[in-house]
Amino acid sequence: MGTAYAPVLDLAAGAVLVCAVLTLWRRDVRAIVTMLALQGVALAAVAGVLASHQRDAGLAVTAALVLAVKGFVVPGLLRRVVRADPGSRETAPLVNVPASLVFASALIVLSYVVSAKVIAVSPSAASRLVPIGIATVLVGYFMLVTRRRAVSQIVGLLLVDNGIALVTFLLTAGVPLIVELGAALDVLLVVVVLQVLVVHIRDQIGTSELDQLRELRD
Amino acid sequence: MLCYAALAVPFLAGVLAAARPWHPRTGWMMAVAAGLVLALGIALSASTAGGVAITALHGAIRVDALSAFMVVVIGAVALLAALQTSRVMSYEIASSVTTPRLARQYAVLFQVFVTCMLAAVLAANLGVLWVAVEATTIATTFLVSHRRTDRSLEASWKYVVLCSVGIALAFLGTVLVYFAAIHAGGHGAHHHAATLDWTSLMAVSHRLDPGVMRLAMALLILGYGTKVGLAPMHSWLPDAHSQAPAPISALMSGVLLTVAFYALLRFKAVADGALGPAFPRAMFVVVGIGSLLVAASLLIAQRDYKRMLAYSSVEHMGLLALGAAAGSTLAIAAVLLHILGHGITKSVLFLSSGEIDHAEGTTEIAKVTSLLARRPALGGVFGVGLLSLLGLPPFALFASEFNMARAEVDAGLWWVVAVSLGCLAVIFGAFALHARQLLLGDGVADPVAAPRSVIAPLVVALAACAAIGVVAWPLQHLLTAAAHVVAP
Amino acid sequence: MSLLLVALGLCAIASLLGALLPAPARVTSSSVLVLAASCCAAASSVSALRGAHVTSVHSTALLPLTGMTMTLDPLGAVFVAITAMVAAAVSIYNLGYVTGALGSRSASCLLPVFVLSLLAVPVAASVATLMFFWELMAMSSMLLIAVEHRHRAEARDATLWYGTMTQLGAGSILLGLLVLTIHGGGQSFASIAAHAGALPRVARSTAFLLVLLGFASKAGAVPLHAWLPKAHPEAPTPVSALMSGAMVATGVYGILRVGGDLLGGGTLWWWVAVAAIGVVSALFGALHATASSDLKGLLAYSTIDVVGLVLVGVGAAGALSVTGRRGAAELTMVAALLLLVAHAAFKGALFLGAGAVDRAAGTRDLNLLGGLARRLPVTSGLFALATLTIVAVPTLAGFSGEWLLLQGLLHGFGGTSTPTLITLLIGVVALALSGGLTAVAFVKAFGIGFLGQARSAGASRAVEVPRAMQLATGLLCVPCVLLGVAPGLIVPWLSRAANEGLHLRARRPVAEGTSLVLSRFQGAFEPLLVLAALAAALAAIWIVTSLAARRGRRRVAAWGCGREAQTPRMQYTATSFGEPLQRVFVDVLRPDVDLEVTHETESKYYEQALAYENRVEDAVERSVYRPVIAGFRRYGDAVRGLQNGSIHRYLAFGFIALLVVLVVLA
Amino acid sequence: MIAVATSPIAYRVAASLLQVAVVLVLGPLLLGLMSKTRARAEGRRGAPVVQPLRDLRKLMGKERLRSEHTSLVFVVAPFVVLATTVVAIAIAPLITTHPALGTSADVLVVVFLLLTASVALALAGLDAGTAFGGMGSSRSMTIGALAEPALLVAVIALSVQASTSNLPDIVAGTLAHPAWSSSPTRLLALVALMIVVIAETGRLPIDNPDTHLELTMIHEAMILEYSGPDLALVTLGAAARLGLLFALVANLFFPWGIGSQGSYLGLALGVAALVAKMCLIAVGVAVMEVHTAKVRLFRVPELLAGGFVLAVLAVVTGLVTR
Repeated sequence: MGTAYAPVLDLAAGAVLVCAVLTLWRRDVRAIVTMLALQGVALAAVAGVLASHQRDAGLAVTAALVLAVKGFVVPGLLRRVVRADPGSRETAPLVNVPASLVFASALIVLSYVVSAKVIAVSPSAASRLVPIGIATVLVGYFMLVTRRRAVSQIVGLLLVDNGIALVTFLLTAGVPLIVELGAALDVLLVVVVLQVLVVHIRDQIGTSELDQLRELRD
Repeated sequence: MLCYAALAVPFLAGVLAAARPWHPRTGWMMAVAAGLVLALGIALSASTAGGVAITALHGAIRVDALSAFMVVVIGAVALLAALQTSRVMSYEIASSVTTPRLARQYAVLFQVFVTCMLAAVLAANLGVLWVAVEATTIATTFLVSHRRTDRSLEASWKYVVLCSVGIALAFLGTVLVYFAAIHAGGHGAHHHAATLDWTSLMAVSHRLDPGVMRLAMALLILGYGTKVGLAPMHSWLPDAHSQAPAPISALMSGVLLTVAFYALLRFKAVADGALGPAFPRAMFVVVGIGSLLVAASLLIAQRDYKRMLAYSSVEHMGLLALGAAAGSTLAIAAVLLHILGHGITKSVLFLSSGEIDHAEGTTEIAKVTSLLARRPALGGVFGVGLLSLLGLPPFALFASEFNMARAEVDAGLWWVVAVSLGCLAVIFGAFALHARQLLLGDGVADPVAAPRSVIAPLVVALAACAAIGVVAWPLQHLLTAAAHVVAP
Repeated sequence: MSLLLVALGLCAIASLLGALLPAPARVTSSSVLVLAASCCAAASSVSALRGAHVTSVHSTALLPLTGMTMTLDPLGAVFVAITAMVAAAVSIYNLGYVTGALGSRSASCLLPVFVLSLLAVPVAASVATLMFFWELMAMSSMLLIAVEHRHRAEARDATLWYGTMTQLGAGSILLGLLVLTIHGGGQSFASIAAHAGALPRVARSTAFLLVLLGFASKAGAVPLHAWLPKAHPEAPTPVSALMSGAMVATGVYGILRVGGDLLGGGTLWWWVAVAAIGVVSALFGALHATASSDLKGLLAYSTIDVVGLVLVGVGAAGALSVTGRRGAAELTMVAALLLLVAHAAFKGALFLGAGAVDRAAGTRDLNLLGGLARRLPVTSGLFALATLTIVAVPTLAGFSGEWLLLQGLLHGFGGTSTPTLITLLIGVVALALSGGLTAVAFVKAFGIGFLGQARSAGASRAVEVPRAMQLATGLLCVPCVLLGVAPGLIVPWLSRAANEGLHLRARRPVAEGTSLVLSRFQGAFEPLLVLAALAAALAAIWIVTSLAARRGRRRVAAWGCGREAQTPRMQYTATSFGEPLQRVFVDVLRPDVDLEVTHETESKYYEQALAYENRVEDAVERSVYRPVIAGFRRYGDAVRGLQNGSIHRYLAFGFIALLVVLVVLA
Repeated sequence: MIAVATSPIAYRVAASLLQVAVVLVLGPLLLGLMSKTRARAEGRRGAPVVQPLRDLRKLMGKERLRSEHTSLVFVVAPFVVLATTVVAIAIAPLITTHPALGTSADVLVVVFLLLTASVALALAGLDAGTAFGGMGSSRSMTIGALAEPALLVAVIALSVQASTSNLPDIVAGTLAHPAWSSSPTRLLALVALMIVVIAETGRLPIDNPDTHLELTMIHEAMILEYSGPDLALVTLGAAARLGLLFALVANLFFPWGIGSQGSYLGLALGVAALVAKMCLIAVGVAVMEVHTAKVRLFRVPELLAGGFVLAVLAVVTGLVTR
């Protein structure tokens, strides 16, 4: 698939970013989680394409791992949270949706500018796509800053993580396996921890609106 | 052998704690484990002070003077924290703040936490270092929310989210370093596990691509800086420190922050090789001054004595950053001395403030007064701790702060020294103001004696802090040896 | 030098004993050890002053990353001697004084530490060593001020003020000294002195200004004095004596060491600035002393006054030596040092006496004292002697100092540059004015406090204090007399210190035998002769009168314009005594006076009661410090909003930081 | 500068003793002379000139009454007042430029000896524990606090001109350079010094020596409790102080006729000259007093401040014209 390599890679990487932007667009938390799952699959696809192109077994394993964790396990966990919290919509984000989308595009531009230096080191079909990863990170961070729901914050966190993973694949075809495993495990655990916390908070304080958490202040 | 032990001891202690339901004995067992870690750390320092590095586990573990020193710090603070654990758990169970089940969970997580920090400082691979630091976040989440109160849950949520996103940036930075290293290594895009190892990174550091390294260093400082508690990523710190049980606050403020700073020191050495000192120095100066300003500003009208201590941690991390900015061997040695002194002092303060909280039932400064008259021992320890924290002789922080200032002036950063001295003066005033409210004044009731088992370790710790502040032997040798690892 | 190290060791042991031993033993043992230490220190300083070659010790085992360096030279020796003198007296005093708070474990542990640091500061020979002991001194004195915190809110405030201001000062000193090390090979004074010449003028001036700020505030110079009138009165008496006698002197020492020694004289305007500060302090202190009605507060302000005069001398000496008039410079420098030593003696004695009064009568408020002269004969006698000394009665120590200072200023006038002339001129003026005001203040202190009738029950029931306290006060009165009657014995040592301190190399003797004889200028003062003449005159007058008087003496009621009883309330109080001067200087003192009259119910022309209050607040504190503090408090409240608990805001901080970094790097 | 020729010690001691005697006798007589002059100027006959001496003799015969609150200070003060004044007289070159203490003490010592006297008296005033004593002490110290500086600066001005503070040298210098006497420094210093002298000796317009109206008394209120020999000593001290200050003014500014060779004939000449000069000054002051009323206590500082400024100006001109 030598000829198809580049376009497929572009397609998959593009999909990652599109999912990220869509999460900003949609308000229904369920839909957001779905977007996250799709993004996980796309990410796995990128890894797979690179693996097949570079004949890299380790990367293939990573791809499978990513598909498992980010495509199914994590979204599954999140769905459980959502199910436990009926009618949870991102009612009023701190920055409304159109503004968010405009801002997101600005972030994407910024990420292109930033990653120029990185691409310059080794221009290749893969590294050209680094801006997409950076953009995903920034969009995720933006989501963290602007979304009120606990779940959508978790999603934002995961967007950041996926973005970084994408950069990793594109630049260095994955970090050493031990680190990769550790990172994946950490992500998983963080999600678990956060999920448990959400449950606790809901039992204790009776809300998943993060604005209610304003007890601790100077 | 020693380094295996250093990792195994706390881990096994954790397994033991998990195996059996909570009992005060568990606390003492944890203390013994921490004591062993301290002893191992001292042994490691002694054997690495010559400049040699011990490697183990096929090079996955690498102990040089710097790591060994950090092991000492972790051991010392963990010992102090563990010594209070059984008492804290006992009265929390007694007052049904917590349950034996949660106490057991606490003990296990405590050990996991310590193990992760040890892993972070012993790891040869900077990627693994990242994994370990991120793991500490996970381990401490439920320690912060141990009390299951609204406030503690809120604190732990903020803690996890802020730190995870921050540390994620650090991972991105690490990846970029890795990328630069691969392309500096000469062997194309073929990566192998050892590329992120400290030794191999240092070997190629001068060939790393400046553009990438600049971006990477910025991300690393932002990322690990979040964990260190440097402004403007410090916001989680006062919440988490004020809500966690006292021993955990001690561990977090005393070592967790500085373990993350240890990571920054390592990466700074790499970046210095690639970029020269100018860029990292600029970054460190910015965050350092920022932290000092934030701490000074928010301490003036502080109303909660635990948050007061937390902000002082922000201040001291800022001082560390400025010391790192100077970057000379003297500076780094002073930074390490500061790490040790701050670890001991701050844990003493958090532990005694926990006692005060337990005794007075509030953490509001306005509601606590004339402790020296009413609880002489406790108030005395807290007061002396404050003196040490404010960098007054004969305590270690005086020596470290003085030498950091010296090094900064040598590095041409005298205006930085001017600004930081100004902030320190304001902070002194703020602390004096709050200390007057907390400590001074006339006691209404007759003095209440705190249990000797609580006070004695804290007094010993403060004495040790004073001793290392006055006597150079043998610490100075270790400090310079450790400083040489990351400073030319 | 070795003796001095022994002294430091003894102090350390004393503080350990003070911390460990039980209640009665700890005070005795630590006091005795401190006494021994101060004897050792005195011996070593005397040997250094008599020309033993300068010795220096360096230890790498102490102070991590820097090591500790100490050098005992004549300049330092003067200040070691001052501390030793006061500390000896204080430790004797303690044996009698210690009651309640000062006997506490912490206090008896800290007092030796305070003495130790006071002894060590003048011999510290590296930045690290100096700062270490300087901060140790600051900390120990701060905690000692707080000793009475349980019962006195003023003590708590004083601790806060003193701690913060002294910390600011220390910071500025540290910065200044570090600026000096920029080109210097290292942080030892030797290398700084060696490389100081290479520094650019700006750096040297900046360094000196920074250091001056710090040391001047420790010396209590206006406008950096705000802590002093709060701290000195609130501290327990032995601590007040040490602070006022010895600690304030370390500020002067610092200015001399850095400006005169390390920077080798520097430039003219430095010293003009020093003299200017001195003039302001002298007048401000003297004026407030006349207005104060708290005995210890009066002494504190008079400390500001005397230190101001010393700074005038130092500044004039510096200016003269810069403009090459070494002879006059030496004269003024010696005068300043002599005044400082004398001040340590008489101010120490006065504080110890005030403490005795406080203990005997239970109050320090002059308006409640009186009639102590006959109830506490010894204390009153000693206090009177110290009072006459500070008023500069000839043949007492204070006069020797002021006489030399005036001679120095007078003989400095010969053909120097205009700034110097102006400096000398305002010096003379300040000396003259503060002299007159000091006389008023201390006539008030002794006349109202000790003479007349007792104004309160406490004063009327006062009984003489323990022997140890009288002995200590008397010990400090010895130098007051000795330096006045035979200044010639001490002055050669001081002039050696002056020559070393300012690198004058003038070496023109100022003394012959016991008297002051200016070898280079026309002028001499032979106290012994004058004293003899006074004695002869007194004797003659006494003989004549007792021969001429033809009838005996009788005690009668004081004449009250035909009114029978003279109640104590009819006497002039301290406030009323100072009131005329207060009117004269109303624009400076700005007293807030309120008089409230309650009229008879029948007619408003008949008063039932009069309530008169007259408070004099420190003008500088009111117009400078309070607004600044208020500003900080407002700022602190304002920025609290930064951490409003919203996680989104916290995340935004990080996000903005990230974006900024990316934009900057892009 | 002119170094004073050393002369036999016997001569110098004799000279000093003679000075003391002259001033002690002349002081009271001057008081008498002044009140006589005033009386005549006001068209009264007035008391004889020797009246003050008679009063002293009478007082010596009276009983010593002391209020029950007084302490040692009250007893010692009169002796201190007179003794310090006497020593000051012995230091100053009044009839010769070679007084016994002339080379071993200078004008500063004289100034501070006078200060000592006033301090002693003020303390004595407070010792009785009465309202009037306190009032007198407070007022006299307030005035002294402003007069002493002016005095000090004025004599410094003279010292600057002679570049020594040694009195005989200043006087000898004036003899050697008659131009000094007419220099602006001297004139300014003279006026300043006269104001101070008026204040220090408690004459009009600052204090009225003849009043015993409580509210206006200053010096008299201070010594209200004294009686008999003590009062005599205090009064004599005040008179001697007046004599000394007049004599100093006379010799510092018009030193003509003072014995400078060290011959006993010179002494006699000096005495004569001194008496003449002092009487002139006394009459002058008295005449001036006739034409002035006492100023309010709180206007006095303005007067003294004026004197102080003049003294400072004297120093400045001295520096400029030197």
